[in-house]
Amino acid sequence: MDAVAGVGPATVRLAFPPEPRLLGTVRLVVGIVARKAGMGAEGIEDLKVAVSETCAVAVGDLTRAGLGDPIEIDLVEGADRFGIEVRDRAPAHVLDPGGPGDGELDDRELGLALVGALVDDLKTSTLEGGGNRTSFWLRRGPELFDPALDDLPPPLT
Amino acid sequence: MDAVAGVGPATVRLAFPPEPRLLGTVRLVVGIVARKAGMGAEGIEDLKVAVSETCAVAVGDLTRAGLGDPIEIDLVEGADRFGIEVRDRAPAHVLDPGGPGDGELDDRELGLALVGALVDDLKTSTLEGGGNRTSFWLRRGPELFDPALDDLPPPLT
Amino acid sequence: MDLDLNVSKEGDHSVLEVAGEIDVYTAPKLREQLIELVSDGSYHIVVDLEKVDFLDSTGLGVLVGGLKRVRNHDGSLQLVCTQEKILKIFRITGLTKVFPIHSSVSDAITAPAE
Amino acid sequence: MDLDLNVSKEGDHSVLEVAGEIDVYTAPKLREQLIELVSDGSYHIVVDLEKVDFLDSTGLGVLVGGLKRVRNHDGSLQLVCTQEKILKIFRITGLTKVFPIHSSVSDAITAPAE
Ligand SMILES: Nc1ncnc2c1ncn2[C@@H]1O[C@H](COP(=O)(O)OP(=O)(O)O)[C@@H](O)[C@H]1O
Ligand SMILES: Nc1ncnc2c1ncn2[C@@H]1O[C@H](COP(=O)(O)OP(=O)(O)O)[C@@H](O)[C@H]1O
Repeated sequence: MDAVAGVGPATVRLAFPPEPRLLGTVRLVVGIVARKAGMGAEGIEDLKVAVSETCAVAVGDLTRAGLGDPIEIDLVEGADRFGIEVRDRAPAHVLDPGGPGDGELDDRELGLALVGALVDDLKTSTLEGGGNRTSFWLRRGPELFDPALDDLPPPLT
Repeated sequence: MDAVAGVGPATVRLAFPPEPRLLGTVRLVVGIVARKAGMGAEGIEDLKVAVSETCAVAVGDLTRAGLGDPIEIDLVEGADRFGIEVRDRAPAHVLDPGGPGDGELDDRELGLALVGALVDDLKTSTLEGGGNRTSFWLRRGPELFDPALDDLPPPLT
Repeated sequence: MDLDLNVSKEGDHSVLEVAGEIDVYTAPKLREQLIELVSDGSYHIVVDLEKVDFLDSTGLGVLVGGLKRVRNHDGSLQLVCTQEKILKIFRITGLTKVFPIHSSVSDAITAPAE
Repeated sequence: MDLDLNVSKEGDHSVLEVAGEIDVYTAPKLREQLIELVSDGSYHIVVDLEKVDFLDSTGLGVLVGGLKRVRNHDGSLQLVCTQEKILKIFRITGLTKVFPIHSSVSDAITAPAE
């Protein structure tokens, strides 16, 4: 977080221990910061789902690895978009070798599909020293039009 | 933040650049976390005022010092109380040498009086390497009785 | 916990009204309830999502799990949902093709069996 | 900004209705408004705080500053407030002894001048 008062985007950072019960708190906080940044209702919902799915994966990975390291979230108010970055210290994501079990869908795959569909420019990478970084953003302000998904401009990177 | 999942108090940490417009966001976040932790309405209001006053001082100090370093807030859910610690990287607090000016009361003194009256066990100290730490807590849950301050158990430290 | 469940009987349908947030934390409670209904012989279930504020992929997985269980008994699992933000989650994941989604409990109950 | 100000005239009183949050960020707007009222010759001011959700020490300082300004003109600054959480702030800081606080704008206007 290198933002200097009045220069560059304001970044609010949140960190919380990997406890599922805190995901609701995280969603509320993301909702507040996004609303204050001028995001519309639909964008706020999309960001809440995306951040909640991302953090749920991190909570699961950390818990399975027996780690209690906090999950960090950066909320970045850009000039015309809102960015989120989630970092955790879990070992690189691996699919549960036992499979989803219980005959149910693999929630992680569903979750990834959701996040990818809801936000722009989804990126994931591993952190030096172990861990994962997931980032994405959404345009802010009123949606002027609602293009079909394949009409969207390509991601910036 | 050394809390391990399921062991010890959950600590949610928030960091934000020293911009006055973010104080409202900070209050909302503190309100959410305190409510989820089971604090009552009056306690939540008291915590919001206390954290807002404390952060306003930090924002002013950092701004006067020309610093943009983020202010950090730890929100600690204890078994029967809710604790807040605010840290900033501003030079040690000094009263504005020019005085309050404009014939108005010294807001900082008023602010300190407020915080001290609203919360329990207010402590301030300077950080190694420069900066300030302010911490306080409030009991949570329904107020069963309202003891005079000197009936309270001594602080842990 | 921010999830309230309420079960009622409407003829041979069991109506499960869900209120609150369905996520990794609360979904197990929903899963238990669905398993209990099926063990008790309720094979025609209507899940009313009108009071659900949030639904994540874990919740979707639990609903799909419930669907599989009732199908083992030639039963049905139908949803009631008119909230755009929740419908969006089903649409994006392609689950609108898997679940019959109705705009009211009575619509769901009177819908012709597939 | 989360502070709305609305001025109306009631006889020789100016009623300033404040809505929103008064803090370090928004208090300057309130200070400007009070200064403007006094420069325009409004020396009897009623500040209606019923729609204020939050008040910090900067806001208190601005109100005290307003009081000093009107007193320079033998005027008055009265408050309207029934919200416990806001009254608490005045009480703790001892300012209930400094400001006449009323439970309605009409009470404030008809109150005998001190
Ligand atoms: N995918 C992303 N995830 C998180 N933050 C992002 C992402 N893309 C951009 N940002 C951040 O958003 C901020 C604003 O980006 P910027 O290009 O200034 O947005 P705008 O197009 O609104 O001007 C930048 O500081 C950048 O770091
Ligand atoms: N003044 C304070 N400010 C911030 N945190 C505090 C303060 N006092 C205690 N805490 C923190 O609150 C947490 C809970 O304290 P604890 O003694 O467990 O509370 P309880 O009395 O509810 O069990 C501890 O981790 C401690 O660090």
